[in-house]
Amino acid sequence: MNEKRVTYREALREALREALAGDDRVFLMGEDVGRYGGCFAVSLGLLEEFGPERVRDTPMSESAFVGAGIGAALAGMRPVVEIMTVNFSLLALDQILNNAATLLHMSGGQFNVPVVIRMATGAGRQLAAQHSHSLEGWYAHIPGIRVVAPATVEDARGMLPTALADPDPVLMFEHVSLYSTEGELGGADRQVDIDRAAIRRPGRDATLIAYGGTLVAALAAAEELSGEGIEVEVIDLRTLRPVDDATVVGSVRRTHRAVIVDEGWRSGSLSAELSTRITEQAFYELDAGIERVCTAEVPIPYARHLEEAALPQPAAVVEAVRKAVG
Amino acid sequence: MNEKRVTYREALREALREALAGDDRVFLMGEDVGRYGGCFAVSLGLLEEFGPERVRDTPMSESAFVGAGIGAALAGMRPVVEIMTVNFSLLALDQILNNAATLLHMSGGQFNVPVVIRMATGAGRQLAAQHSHSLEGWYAHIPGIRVVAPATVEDARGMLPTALADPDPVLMFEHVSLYSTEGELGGADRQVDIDRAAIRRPGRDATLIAYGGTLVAALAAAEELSGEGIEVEVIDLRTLRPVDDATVVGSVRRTHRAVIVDEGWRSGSLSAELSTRITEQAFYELDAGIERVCTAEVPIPYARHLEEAALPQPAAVVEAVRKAVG
Amino acid sequence: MTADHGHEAGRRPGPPADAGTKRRFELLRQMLRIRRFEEKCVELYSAAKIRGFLHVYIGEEAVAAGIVPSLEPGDAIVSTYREHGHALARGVPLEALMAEMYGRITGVSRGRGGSMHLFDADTRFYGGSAIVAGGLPLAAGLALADRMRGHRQVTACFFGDGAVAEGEFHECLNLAALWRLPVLFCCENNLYAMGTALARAQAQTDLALRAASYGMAAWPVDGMDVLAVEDAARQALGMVRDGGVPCFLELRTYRFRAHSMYDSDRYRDKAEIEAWKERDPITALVSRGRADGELTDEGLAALEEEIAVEIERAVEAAEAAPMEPVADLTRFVYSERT
Amino acid sequence: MTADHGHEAGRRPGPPADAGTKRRFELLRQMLRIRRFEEKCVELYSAAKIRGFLHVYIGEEAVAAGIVPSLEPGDAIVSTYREHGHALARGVPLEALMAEMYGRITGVSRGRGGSMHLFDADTRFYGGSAIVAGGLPLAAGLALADRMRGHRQVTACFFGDGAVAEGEFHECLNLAALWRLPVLFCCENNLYAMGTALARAQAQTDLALRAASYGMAAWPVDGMDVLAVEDAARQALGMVRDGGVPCFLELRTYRFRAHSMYDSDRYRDKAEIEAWKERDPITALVSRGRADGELTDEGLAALEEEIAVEIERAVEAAEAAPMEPVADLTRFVYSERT
Ligand SMILES: Cc1ncc(C[n+]2csc(CCOP(=O)(O)OP(=O)(O)O)c2C)c(N)n1
Ligand SMILES: Cc1ncc(C[n+]2csc(CCOP(=O)(O)OP(=O)(O)O)c2C)c(N)n1
Ligand SMILES: [Mg+2]
Ligand SMILES: [Mg+2]
Repeated sequence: MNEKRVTYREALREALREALAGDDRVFLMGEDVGRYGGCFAVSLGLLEEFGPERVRDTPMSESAFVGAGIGAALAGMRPVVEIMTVNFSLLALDQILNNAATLLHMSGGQFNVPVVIRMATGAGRQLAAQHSHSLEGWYAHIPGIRVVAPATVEDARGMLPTALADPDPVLMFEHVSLYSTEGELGGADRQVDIDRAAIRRPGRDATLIAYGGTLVAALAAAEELSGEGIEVEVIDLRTLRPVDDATVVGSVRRTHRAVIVDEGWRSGSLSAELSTRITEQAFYELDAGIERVCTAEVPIPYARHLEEAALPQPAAVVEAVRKAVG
Repeated sequence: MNEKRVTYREALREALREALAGDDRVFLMGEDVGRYGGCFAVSLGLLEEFGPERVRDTPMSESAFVGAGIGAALAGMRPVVEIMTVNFSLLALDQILNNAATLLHMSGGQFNVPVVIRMATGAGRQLAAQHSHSLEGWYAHIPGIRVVAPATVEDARGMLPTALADPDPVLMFEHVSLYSTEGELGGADRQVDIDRAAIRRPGRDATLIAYGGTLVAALAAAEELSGEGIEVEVIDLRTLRPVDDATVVGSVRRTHRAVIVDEGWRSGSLSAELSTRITEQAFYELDAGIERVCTAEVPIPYARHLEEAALPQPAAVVEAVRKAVG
Repeated sequence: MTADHGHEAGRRPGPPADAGTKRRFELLRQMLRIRRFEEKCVELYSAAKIRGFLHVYIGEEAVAAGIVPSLEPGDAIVSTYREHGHALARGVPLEALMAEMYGRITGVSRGRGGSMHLFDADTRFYGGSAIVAGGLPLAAGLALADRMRGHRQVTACFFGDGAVAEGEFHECLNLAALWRLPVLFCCENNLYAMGTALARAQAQTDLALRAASYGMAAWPVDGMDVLAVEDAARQALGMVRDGGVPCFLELRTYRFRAHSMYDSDRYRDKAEIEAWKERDPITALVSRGRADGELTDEGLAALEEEIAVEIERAVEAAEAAPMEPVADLTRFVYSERT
Repeated sequence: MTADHGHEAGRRPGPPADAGTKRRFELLRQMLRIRRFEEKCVELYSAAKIRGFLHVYIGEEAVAAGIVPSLEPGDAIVSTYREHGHALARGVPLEALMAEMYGRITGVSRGRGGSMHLFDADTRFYGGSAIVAGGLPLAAGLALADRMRGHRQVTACFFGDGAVAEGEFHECLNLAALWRLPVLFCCENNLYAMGTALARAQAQTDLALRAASYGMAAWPVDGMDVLAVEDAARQALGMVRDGGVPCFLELRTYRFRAHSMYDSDRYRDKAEIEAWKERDPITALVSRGRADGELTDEGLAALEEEIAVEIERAVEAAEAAPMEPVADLTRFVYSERT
């Protein structure tokens, strides 16, 4: 097996390239995906390789091109639609919720929508209130779509083919802070199993649940706690809808303690659903209250110290775990 | 004190009329609020009374007219913007989240947005997948806005003036099934306190938390349970953001059991946040797991039996309470 | 043609002698079938057999009858919540439509959609959308896909005058013109969006002109004259299919009834309504057929009878049809993997 | 005018003799101040003193300088993320702008907004919006409010060519035309939306024509000629203020630098950029001033010096300014009730 070191960005690009090369129903569409190479340079070079029909720059019309992706999927294509960032996705939300998520059920099973909608998410780059949303957990409320969040280079490489093989709409959230991170890529089977959460680090003292951008903070916290003799099991949810309860609750049954790290605003974030499910399924096995480390309930400010204070930092995760095990 | 029996619709109309008459900064704007009288006849007659400048029909341009309401509020007006139903509000969500909810904080406290955005919400009329959303709990995720849901005729009458007195954006969700319900209206002080949840029925055996459209089911269930000797305390949240934890948790501390009725899709609904908060604040005082009665995670179907099966019914609430106290 | 023919079950009245006559009779059949179907729906609504929202097309039948049969079998259709006419003209079985109204499992959408959400994969009928203008992006995407796959199919997209104010209208017209997508935009301008008259919603009330500003062929058509609609549709479809460009028809029409069953229609002048009723497309075609000697009383009666029978059978079938089991509620939220 | 005047703190170089000369000198000052401010910002960005997104206006200064000072004090402005020029021309204190870039509490938005979110209640400067086209509805609402309250104020709304493809553009232009809202729409057409050239985003690339299709006065203006911009602005503002109707200016301009500090500008031809740089609005006005004998080397040097001093002081002040305390993070999510 060939191992190679690549960035998350390169892994995504590789996945796109393979998909475009392997299936002529696949095409990529979005603002600046072609000539510009993607606002995070994910699709750099793909226009040259596959041409403007299949790497398709769109006008700034989020509703129209997301809806067009849904329509093209209805007609048998396998579109990958890129919304630059989640911040602009609200303009296309009606199409996502009322069309993509709804058509199959509403048509009595006649029309499935095999579209993949990718977007960057998250804060941490001092982009302020309108450019720092982390809404993937919010999207996970919508039945009819699948929501995935690759947190590792391997998942960045492997989730796209799995998503494209899915007959239903998949929303893929890529945390902005991950694009330049590096990791090993196995050469063998590319498709990853998006039905299961992954245990990224085994441990016995507490279960730490993270996903997407927060996995980094969770792993950093786990490392630090390990130095204190606290062994934390770190779970990467990978799929936010549907949540893999079995893995999450299974781990909590072993550790009896749970801490959730979520970049969403605390109230109504995915962390609430996770906490509730754990309580519902393992109420009598919990030895402590479940802790949540979330984003402060404020529009994210520009100033670095305020942005840092607003976001879930490793130190806060360490603190929360200590409290849970303490 | 003059008591009179009015419908929820009339109570809303009365509140609008009073607001329009009492403050020339107030105006009502939305699709068909004028000539048509409002799609639920809430504003019937107001055009004739206040003229087309202040009861302003808009084109079908949800983003533009909601945003215009926000802009007018910035300039010192007190607009009441009506979005026909929550189903169309997604088209205006960017304006709500990125402008209304954000401007005050992002401008460092310079620009508050005293807009009131009203909309109908909920299912139960066989309007199928695209017209049956119940997203008020979802909206409650957004910092910077206040979310209220009048469940009674008195609140329908009293929440609008309170909302208009609020310097910040208030979203008001009116459940479609309530418009024709009747109730008593006290003649005295009209403004209601939207900071506090209301205990609609006292009880000692379990706390039943509802809001908006689900209060009816909760009260029906409580009545039935009372016949079996189970006395349920029914809480009407009234304000979904910020949630009045004190009242909710205070009640649970007395009853040691909680059941939540929420018309949102279960995963990621407000019920998850409520359940989590109760667990966080009263973990050791719970004598049973918290039960949630929510909407099935499906696009709502047209056929009556399927719609009924999808929605939280009194029978399911009764069942859940029995389970909690059992 | 004798009156008897029409009375025989399974046998259609006609065909009359020459091609033009045949064609006009076929158009009449289309319109009358839509009209009678919807009249029955209104009746059933009053009897509480049909629930939810019901938006009828009565008065506007010439639009669907003139355009839809001009499409080829592989073409796609995207419509609105006022789509019974489009579905019937497309050949979606009337029986399955009626069953859908009843919310039965034999309905086109298993009873899940109701009046606003008719779907039919066999005829590429993609609904039935209840979010105004929400179907336009789908139409753009269907057309894009067909073109990318090298098909000569076109997508017909129906929407009302109200949709023109929505942002999606603009985004999609620009996209279609920019990318030369084979979409036939069919704007059913019935002068009102619920209670809002066109002039109170649009700064520019000439909707064909508005569409033309995106650089596509666009013109107004008398939507009460089914022959005019058919001619325009054929011309426009030729441009779309052969030219590979979008085209826009503004169908000037009028709904004779209220917006929906909930609407008390306070916002329209009775005289205005009456004046438009004078232009009933069915009456007009019948008169013309009579004047030309093409249509006899017997011929018409036979047609009416044939349609009445078809509708009656559909009602009976719907009444007798089963409901979807409650256990199936969660089926098709996601595809079933086999 | 002597060189010394400019060196004296607090004293502006000039004023030159006649009114026209004075006005041109003022326009030069405006543009130069914007240019030098942004050049400093770019430098500070490279030094990691400024972070987040930074979109500079270099090359486009004639637009802000020509339009904004033509507004009256009570008028409102809504802008985009590329808004340093509008804010400076509006008279928002440069020092507070620089402090905002630094994320300090003395910044116009307490350091919470950064480059993309400049706000100033004193001058009715309503931001600073980072969602393309998201400011247009606000502008419509501000104008509506001003008109309802009987004020003669207008709202100037700036946005780029990219915004024209968004649905909100359409909804707002229609609304403004329909309701006769006093909005001056200022479309800064710099031919690109990030890496997307206008012709690849718009079926109709004549944006003034697009706007005119809503029934409002709209025309293109040479956005590299500050005098032409100012003339157009005065004329348009007259129509908006006195006529009570919206008006649309398409300012044809060009950005000399990349879209943002992250952009490697692969999508533009170097020759194209050079050709536009030949039309630098500042160079043009300086040459003209020199040729007319209005502007001396000393005068220009004095102006440069004055601006340099102002910017240097702002940098020093920003460096020295405090941060907002972390404890204040949750302030102003909701209004503080007193
Ligand atoms: C986005 C959206 N806003 C509002 C509504 C409520 N609504 C349903 S139909 C309608 C009027 C539509 O008018 P038009 O497009 O002219 O179609 P018509 O009903 O006249 O056929 C409105 C406002 C909706 N369904 N979708
Ligand atoms: C709704 C939305 N979509 C995408 C973006 C990302 N984005 C930021 S600026 C920009 C280009 C805007 O171009 P234009 O409107 O011409 O303004 P310019 O930058 O040229 O001044 C894009 C695509 C955004 N901010 N908002
Ligand atoms: Mg209409
Ligand atoms: Mg531009």
